[in-house]
Formats: sequence, structure tokens, C-alpha cells
Amino acid sequence: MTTSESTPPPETGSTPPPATGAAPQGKARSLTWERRRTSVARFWRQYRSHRAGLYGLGALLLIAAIALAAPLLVGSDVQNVTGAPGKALESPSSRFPLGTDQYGRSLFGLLLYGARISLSVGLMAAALSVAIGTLIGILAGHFGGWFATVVMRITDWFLVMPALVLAIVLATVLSQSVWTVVLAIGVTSWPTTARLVRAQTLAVESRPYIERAQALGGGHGHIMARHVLPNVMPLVLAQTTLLISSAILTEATLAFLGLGDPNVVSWGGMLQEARETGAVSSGHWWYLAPPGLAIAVVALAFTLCGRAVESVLNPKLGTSR
Amino acid sequence: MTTAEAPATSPLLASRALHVTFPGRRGAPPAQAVDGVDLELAPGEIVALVGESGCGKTTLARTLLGLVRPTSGEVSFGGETLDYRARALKAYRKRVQLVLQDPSGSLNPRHTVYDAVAEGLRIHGHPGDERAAVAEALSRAGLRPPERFFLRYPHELSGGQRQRVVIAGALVLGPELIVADEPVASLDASVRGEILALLLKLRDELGLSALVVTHDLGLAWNIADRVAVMYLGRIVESGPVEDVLTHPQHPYTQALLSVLPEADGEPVVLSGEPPDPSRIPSGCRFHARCQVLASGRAEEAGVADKCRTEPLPVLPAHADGPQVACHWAAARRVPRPGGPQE
Amino acid sequence: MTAASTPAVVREPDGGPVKSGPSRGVLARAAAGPKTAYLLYVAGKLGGAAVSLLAVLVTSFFLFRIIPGDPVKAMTRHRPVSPEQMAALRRQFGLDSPLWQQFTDYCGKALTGDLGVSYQFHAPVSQLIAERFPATLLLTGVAVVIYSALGLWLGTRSAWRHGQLGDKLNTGVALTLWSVPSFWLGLLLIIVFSVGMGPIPGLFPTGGMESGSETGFAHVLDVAHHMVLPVLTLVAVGYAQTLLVMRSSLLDEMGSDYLTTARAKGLRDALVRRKHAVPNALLPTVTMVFINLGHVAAGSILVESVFSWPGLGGLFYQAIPVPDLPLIQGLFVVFAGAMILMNLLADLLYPLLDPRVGR
Amino acid sequence: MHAVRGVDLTLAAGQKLGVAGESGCGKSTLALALLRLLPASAHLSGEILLDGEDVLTMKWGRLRAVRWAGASIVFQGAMHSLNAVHRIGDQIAEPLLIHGRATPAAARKRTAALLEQVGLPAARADAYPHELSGGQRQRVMIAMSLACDPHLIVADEPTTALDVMIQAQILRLIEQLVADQNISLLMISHDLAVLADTCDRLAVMYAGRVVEEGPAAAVHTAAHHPYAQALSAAFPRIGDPASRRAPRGLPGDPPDPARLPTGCTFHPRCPVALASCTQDDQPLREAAPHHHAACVHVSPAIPQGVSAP
Repeated sequence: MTTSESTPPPETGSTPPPATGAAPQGKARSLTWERRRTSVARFWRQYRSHRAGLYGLGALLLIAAIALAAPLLVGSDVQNVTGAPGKALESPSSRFPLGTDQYGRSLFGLLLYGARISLSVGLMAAALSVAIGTLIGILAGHFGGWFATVVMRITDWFLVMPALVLAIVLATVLSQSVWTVVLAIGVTSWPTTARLVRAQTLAVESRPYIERAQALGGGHGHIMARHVLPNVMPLVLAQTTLLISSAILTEATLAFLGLGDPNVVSWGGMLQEARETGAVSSGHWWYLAPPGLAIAVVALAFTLCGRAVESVLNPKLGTSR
Repeated sequence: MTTAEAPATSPLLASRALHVTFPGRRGAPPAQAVDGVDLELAPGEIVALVGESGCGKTTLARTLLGLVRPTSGEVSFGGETLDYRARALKAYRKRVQLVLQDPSGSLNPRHTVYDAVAEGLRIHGHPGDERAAVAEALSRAGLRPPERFFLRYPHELSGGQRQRVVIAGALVLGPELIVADEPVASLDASVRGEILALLLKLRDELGLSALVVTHDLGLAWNIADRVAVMYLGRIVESGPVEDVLTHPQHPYTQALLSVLPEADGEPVVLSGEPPDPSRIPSGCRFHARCQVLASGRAEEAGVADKCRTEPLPVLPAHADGPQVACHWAAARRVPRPGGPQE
Repeated sequence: MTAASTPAVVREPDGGPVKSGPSRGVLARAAAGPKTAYLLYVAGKLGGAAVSLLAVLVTSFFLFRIIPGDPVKAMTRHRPVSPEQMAALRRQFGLDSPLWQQFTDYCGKALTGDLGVSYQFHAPVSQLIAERFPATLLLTGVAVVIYSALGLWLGTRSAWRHGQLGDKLNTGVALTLWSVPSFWLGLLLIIVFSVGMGPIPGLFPTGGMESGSETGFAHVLDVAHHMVLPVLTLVAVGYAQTLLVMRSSLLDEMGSDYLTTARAKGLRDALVRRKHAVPNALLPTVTMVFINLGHVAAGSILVESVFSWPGLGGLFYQAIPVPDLPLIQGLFVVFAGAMILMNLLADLLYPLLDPRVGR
Repeated sequence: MHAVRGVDLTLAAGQKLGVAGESGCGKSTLALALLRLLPASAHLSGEILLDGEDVLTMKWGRLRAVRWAGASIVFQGAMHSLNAVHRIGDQIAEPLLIHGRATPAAARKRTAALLEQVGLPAARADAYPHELSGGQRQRVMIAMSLACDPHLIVADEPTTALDVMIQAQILRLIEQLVADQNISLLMISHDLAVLADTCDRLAVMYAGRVVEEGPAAAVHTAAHHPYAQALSAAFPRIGDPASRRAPRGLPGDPPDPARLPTGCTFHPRCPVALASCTQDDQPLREAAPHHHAACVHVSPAIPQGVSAP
């Protein structure tokens, strides 16, 4: 029966008349824009029905706003070790809502600043990882033959590498900086994406419209850019959102192991310092709890968004709601 | 009839001793999907290529389109041998178009109807008004008014409409030949006739030739001028539709026709599965399943040994009357002086 | 029609006297095939694993000898070291010979189990690993068994009650716990249940594997007591993945036609689920459980370090700040080797579960 | 959405009834409804009497007992309807064991016999579905459907996607088995010609409703409803000059079950529609003895409340 197809037509069924009215002079470009606008609107309409995804998105927007506005909210010298405003390891008070660290800095201020590094490293590492994975996945899926065999062999071998250990090793042997962390996460997490994208590419390439495009005279570039890429993009988008949350967790882990950039404040780094200053044995939960909670909230928010995106764009994956 | 005038004009599409072999998987012997095919298609002619799945008809169609490279033999179009270099192949693909079985699969779900039809124009760089060309192709394919369909996505269309979009996408480049692989097999019965009528109309209006690959003999009766019956990589019988479908000579064609629900007489149901192209029997490739050989009629005609041991020649590409690759049919024909051949 | 008057010669369904060649071929292949096919498959997978192991050795050599530039400098970067000491270290680690010779030496030694000498502990790396291995095996083994079982059970329930409140709650909790950093959860558990907080007394030890005084059954109980919090941490963070995979693969199966067949045959729903849906949905999940087993050795680094568990993860954690490159390198090879082994086991098991694979 | 709207069909014991129709006409929904196999969200009304018992009001236990033992189903697409990881022998034996018809040993014996009966060697019981060809898998489905000696077999597109020759083999097999064992057959297909060849009576469905019903040959060759006429014309008779180079179809598309046209649901595509057809739905009327059609052009043999538009 046609139950699965019964939802979209009523919405789009009403759109074509205005579209033809909007493009009477025969511009193919305006048609393209019209089409994009309606598909974004449709995406949003469907996304809105995923309550968890909306919560995730709301949380992300809030955290992103805080990260951007951190200097305005708590001043730009929060990270400064010299001339810190408080005494070492103060308990929460009205002046320091979360107390102070061993240098007397406001933990609340540090927490807000930590959002910046956590988000930016997460985004950059996920972007790097997804870019590598998508490129390799599409190329291996499209070209096949010995090329694919070699590439997928390499991917498999990266996949069996314990990613966290590899990231730790990279962060150990390279100089300590934010970029090292981004690189370490990026180059260890791409194989999953590559596998997924390759599988999707193979699925797309087995569809008859690829053969039709070949018969129309389309070359490799045409097929990869016009057919494969648009069809793997939903997967890639969902994968990116999910990868960001795992990248944020890995970043926190590396920082907790003392492998982060020592010059910036991050949530993982705060946890490490909390542990080293004996917050655990003295029961200073206010030092320990907030950064971890922040990590969990951001990671969860990205995961929820990713799952919502996934179920909107790829309803057959069975993760809906 | 188109067939009568065909020999006068030079063929549009022709294949000579075409062979396509696929390497066997995991040590299996190689599969000879196409094992020697001579086929010609005159301008404006509709030829139906009929056979069971696995007989190589789809591979043959793909090879004629240049999507598969033949192991040996050649394909020629408009008198010129097909050139497999990228540029020449691209030019060829402007002149020959493919229509596939499953219209929902042959349209990219993320492309609008407009994009799907304009795709060929974009690949080949259309100098004129793209929008007008797309609109014209859509209305030729029976989607009117075309503007109403521009922004639709494939999932918003019915099966018949999708197949019309695919046909419009082929028409937009102004081809000379359409290769249609089971064009109506996945459409509803009531829609089927409309799509076939469209193919006939395009032939009448545009002089378009068509090679229709199908398992459906009724389809050949509906639209084709000539029919070629394929078995295990070879054409075993070919000729004008009226001759082949009403007076089949080859036991295989006879069997295919006899199992149709409306056929008169006792159906001849061949046992077993359609055989495997990696193990083509010696002698006549059909002999292992042949009802004429099994019933002893071939023995009576004195050709039973020949059937088992002597391979048959490749049928000529084009002739006035029906052609059949069968020892038994040949033996029966000799005593009849008024036969169409020899 | 000429054939119309003659009787049909070859009639089904009795098989008929004329059986065509190929279907006999199919029969023959099916009868003689599986054993040899499976052996071939096993050989292929073993070969693949061997190649992967070699690749791990190459990687570890590349990572530790080439990327850092001068490994000795990297190793001593936090301490003042005299040039003579550095030269002595270079000699000790064989860094004064040509690169390719270092490589062949390294591979040769690694394959015989010699992973070098720890810079920090002045003991053979392989010996250190052998000492610490049982503790990790115990901790992670217990954790993986618990969280796989939990994940499979909850995932099945979730999929079967797809979209209902229970499912939403179930996946919601799993996703939340999944987003929590394991080390943080461990630290919190220690604060709450070991150090004690408010009315909660310190119920569990803060770390380690044993108190050291008990023997016999008391010793077993003591170790179990020490294990509660680390296992809880690993399970909490880890079960979500199994749950989600099981849930989505069961959801995929639930739309399948063969389940309609099973219901049409008169099977009750519980039996349809137990006999048809779940076994088929388990297939992709089994691979995942094995890969988790491989991962968990490495994944326990943080939990072991937080709970001072005397296993490989704790050893790794100790090696990082130095950095004790020979030890890190050795552990890297062991962790990767565990992954390869588990992948291999999953690959070998899979065709026994799914007849479509490997034949 | 109404997938099936008011269908009345009767099938006498030992009879063969064909249901023809296009995708979305509700014919597969009908098949699943017979054994209450539709998802829980589906709403069923009316009654389905199987040997005089109403399937719709049965208790679950009774329903499970009736399933397969009273009526079994041969689904289309045997690849997906068989469990890929169970041996086919076990799948054939499963209903025997579930319904307590046999001990495991007896079930094995019976399975072997069933396989032989459908033309497969008994040794194939150890095979997995993917090791068989499409035709062989369909034979397994048939063997399975016979396992509990049902009174009725529902065959839902049993030969779709099979080659002509294999299709002929399977149809022969079904015909022979139901004739030998006096089983009733309800066969569902889009191919009117195949149904006419196999069945005694034929029902043509359009948009969830039976629009014509009667003796198979009459419905196929002398249909009264314009849709049934078009459907039989869609499959040409080879050798018939009228259909040579003249494919026939219907304009438009089968309606979306969620948005059915008013009046007679066929009127937008009907070549002989009257103005009144847009408003008045037509009931089945007797067109000839034992032959009914739901069309305004059918003049009832016995006048029974003719409505004047």
C-alpha cells in the first residue's frame, strides 16, 4: 500500500502553482532556489516533530551563545593565573557560584570558557574526520576494483586500531596543542564514516538511475557529484552530529589525561586539575560535578540532534524518535 | 510494413559476432552472457528481444549501449564502429538512450522532474533554452502541462508518470534510438498499454527506433516489427513478429508461446531452471531441455545426434523472412519446396 | 502451432526424466561445498588478521620511531638530561643503528614476544603486561558480559514496544549515560559511594583490586567488592551502544515478510519474536559485542586509572606522563592485537550463525 | 484510509477463486485480513467466515489454531517470506509442530514427502533459502502451505517476478495439488489471463471494492465493467489482429486509497462514464446468471430498485 508515500504529497502538492508563478521568465536558477527553499522548509517541519531533537537543538544554541558571549559574561581575564580574584579552593559562595580552583580563579568563569574549546575542538575534529571519511568512502565505493580493496583494507586496519589509544599516542608523540588534539581525534575516527559512506555509495550506485546517468553520457565526476553526494549527504550530516559528541568526549578524555593544550581551559582539563588537587578524597563535588555535567549535556545535545536529523532524512534506519 | 523496406536502407545499429564474457566468481568458469550475436536494427524499426532471465538479453542491450565492452565482436551505429574512448562514447550517448524497467529506481529521489529531464542537457551542454527543451520533452512524453511537473519529486508521481519522465529525459537529447529494458514490467496492467502506445507514437512522429528487451511475448505482439528470441547468449529465432509468434519454428519459442495462459493446445512446460551461462551445453545449446529431442521427434527426423553434438551457426543479422537456429527445423524444412528459405 | 498437438514431454512436478545440467550443478555445489568453502573463508580471515597484525607493528614503529623525530628527546622532555645520558639511552634502545635495521629488529623481537624494556620500570615490557593482564581481563570481561546482556535485553524490549513510553525512557536513559565521560562518572561514584557523602557512608573501597589480607572465598568476595564501582561505571557508559544496535536491527527485522509467514503459521507473538525476529536481529549485534570486547581493553584505561585498578589500562595511564615510550608502544601493540583477535573471532563465528555468509 | 471497502466474496469448498486488480486496489490487504494478519493499527469490520466460523471474532487461541491448519498462505516473493537463517525443512515442519500435528520425527518424514510432492528432492530439506532458485523457493512455500492439510490456500501473487517458464511450472503445480487434495484456492494476481486460466471464478477489484465477479472465462473474455474490459485487453492475445500494434490501456492512474474519487471510483478513467457517475456509486448488479458487475451500464436482469438520476 502507499502509506509511506502518503505524507509528503499533500504538502508539496500545494507548492508547484506558486513556483511556476514565481519563475515566469524561465530561469532555471530560480527553480533551483525554489526547490531548495521548499526542501529546507519540509526538513524543518519534520524535524520539529522530534521533541528530543528540539531539546538538543535548544541546548546547543544556548551553549553556543554562552561560549560566544563568555568574555562579556564573566570578563576576559578569567583564565589568568596571576592576580586571580579569590583564594585557592574556596567553596561556592555568592561571589564564586562554583567556588575557586587552586589558583583562586572562579570555576564558574572557567566553566563558561571551557565551552569554547570543547565546542570548537569537537566541531573541527568532527569536520576533519567526516571530510576524510566521506572522501574515502565515496571514492572507494565509486571506483571499486583494486583501488577500493586497498583503501578499504587501510580503513579496516584503522578500524581495528583502538582509536582512543591511537589518539593518546599521537597526542603523546606530537607537541601539545589544540591542533594536535583535533588531528588526533580526526585521524582516528574517520574509518566508521568511511565504511558507512562506502556502503551508502554502493547502495546508491546499484540504483538504476546511476546506469541511466551513465547512459546519458555522465562521467565519474558527474555521477559522484550529482547523484552519489546528494544521496550520502543525509547520512554524512547525521554522522557529523553524532561524531561531534564523541569528539567532545574524546577531547575531554585527552585533556583529562593531561594531553590537552596546557595553555587553554577545557572541561576535561578542569576535571584533571580537580582530581590532582584532591577534590575526590575531600569530597569537593562542586569542583568535579559541573565540568563533567557540561560535557555530558553538550554530548547528549549533539547526539539528540544527530538522531533527529537521521530519522528525518533516513527514516528507514529505524532510529526514529 | 517497416521490415519490408529495411534492407534497402543501411542499418542504424548493428552488432557483428558479439561476445561478452564475465569472469567466474570464486573459481567458477566464466559466464558467456552473450555468445555470438549478429543483430541489426533499421531506422524507425522496433525490435523486441525476448528471453528468460539469465539468457543474456540485458547484457546484450547494455553492450549495444556501450555500457559493457564486448569481449570480441563489434557494435556499429550509423555505419561506424563504436569507439570506446570517453569523448566518442559521450557523443554516442546523445544519439542512443536507455529506458529501464523500474521507473522509481531510474529517477534519483532527490532530483525534481525538471532536474531529471534536464540532466542529459547539462551533461552534453545544451546551447538553447533549457527550460523550453525540458517542457517540450515532457509534453511529448504525455505529461501536460509540463510546468505542473517541474518541481515534483519522483515519489509524488505514479508509476506511469515516472516512466514518462524517464522517457522525457531520453527524448530531450533528440536521440535516434531508444533501448528499453522491460519498460512496462513493473507498471500496472492498465498503465502498460499507455506507455507502449507512447513508444509507438514516438516512432511514428519522430522516426525513433527502439530495441525493447522483454520477457513478455505479448509486448512484442503489441508494438514490435521484428522479434528476436534469445536463449543462453544466442539468438535462436528471429523474424517478423507475425511469422515468429504465430508460426514458431524453434522448439524453445514454441514452448514459450505454449505456456501463455491463452495459448491453445497442451502447454509444453520445460523442466528445471533456465540454464547457467557458465556451462553452455555442447551441440545445440537447447538440447538438454528440448521437448522435440526428448519426445523422439528429432530422432524420427534423423537429427538427434546432430542436436547433441553439432553446434549451430550464428543466425544472420537481417533477412527478409524468419530465421531459426535448429537442426530439427532445418531438417523439416528441406522436403518442403515452398519454404521461405534455402 | 506445430508443437501443440504433441503431448507435453517434460512435465513437472515429478522432477522429470530430463533434469537440466545446471540445477544438478547447484545440488552438487550445495552438497560438497560448505566445508571447503568455510575452510577457505577461515583461511582468508586468518590471512587478513596476520596482515593486520603486521600492519600494527609497522604503525607502531612508524608512530614511535619516526613521528617524534628523536624518541629519546620526546621521552626526556620533562627532565634535565645530560648529552651522555641521552647517548646511553639511544644505545640502550638501539637508535644508533640504521632505520631499516631497527625496523627488522623490532619486528623480529615483537614477533617473539620481546617488546623492549620499560624506561620507567626498568623491566621487560612483556613481563609488565603479563603481570597486569589478568586484572584487566577480569574487570572488562565481567563488564562486557553484563553490558552486552543488559543491552540486548533492553534493546529487544525497546524495539518490541517501539514508540511507547517504556521505549522512550529506555533509550533516553541509555543515550544520557552514553554521553557521560566514564572517568567523571567514576570519580562521582567514588565521591558518593566510597568517600561518602551526606547520609551515605563509604560503602565501597576507593580503589585497587584487593585489600590484601583475605584468602580463599573471602578473597573472592573482597575482589568482587572492589569491582562493583568500576564495573558499574563501565556498564553504565557502555550498554547504550549494544542497546541501540539491537533495537535498530530488530526494528529493521520487524517489518520483514517472514515474520508475517511465521504469524500466519499460527505461532504466538512471543514465539515469533524469540524464534524468528530476535535471532536474525542478533546477527549484526554479535559482531558488535566482539568488537566491544576488543575495544574494552583500551577503553578501560580511564576507569582503571580512576579506580587504581592494577590492570593494563592503569599501566598505560602511568606511562603517559613520563612518557615511557617502550611501554606505551608495547601496550599499543597489545591493545590493537586484542582488537584483531576479537574481530577474527567475530568473523569466524558469523558464518556459523548466518548461513548466507562465507559460502 | 480505506484499503478494502465492502468486499463480499464466497468460495465454495474445492473451488478456485481468482482476485485480480492493480497495485493499491486492496487485494493483498484482503489476503492478510483473512487470517487477521494486518498490523494492530488496521481496523476490520464485517465478517470473514471460514468453514462457518467468523475469523474476526475468534479468540486468539482459536485464531492461532485456524491459521495455517484452516487456511494457509503462499506469499509472493518467497525470498523474503522465508526465514533466511533457518533450514527450509525446519520451516516446513514448523507449523506441524506448532499445531501438534506430528512428533519431530514424523514431521521430518512429512517434510520429505511434501518436498517430493512439489518436485524437490527430499535432501533439499537441509538447504537454506538462499541456496535455492526463485522457482525452487516458491515450491518450498507451496510445500509449507500444504503441511497442515488446510481447506483453503491463499496464493498472493505466487508467480510474480518468476520467469514465464517457471511461472508455468508453479501454476501447473498449484493446480494439480489443489485438484488432487480438493483444497479451495484463493489466488490473487494482477494478471487476469493467468487467473482466468487457473480459476473457476474471478473477481476484479478496483479501489478496494469488487467491481466485477463471475465465471472465470466470462469475466476474462466478456466483461461487463469497463475496468475489467480494459484489464483483459491489457494482455493481448497473440495472433489476434485487433491488438497487433495497438496496445490498449486506460488513461490516468489507479487512485490513491487515501483520496478516492467521489461517486463511482472508476469514473475519472472510464471511457463510458455518464454525468451521474461522478455522484452515484454503483453496487454490484446481476449482469448474467452468477455474474455481477458494478456499472451503471449493466442492465439488471431482475429489476431491483433502479435509481433514476
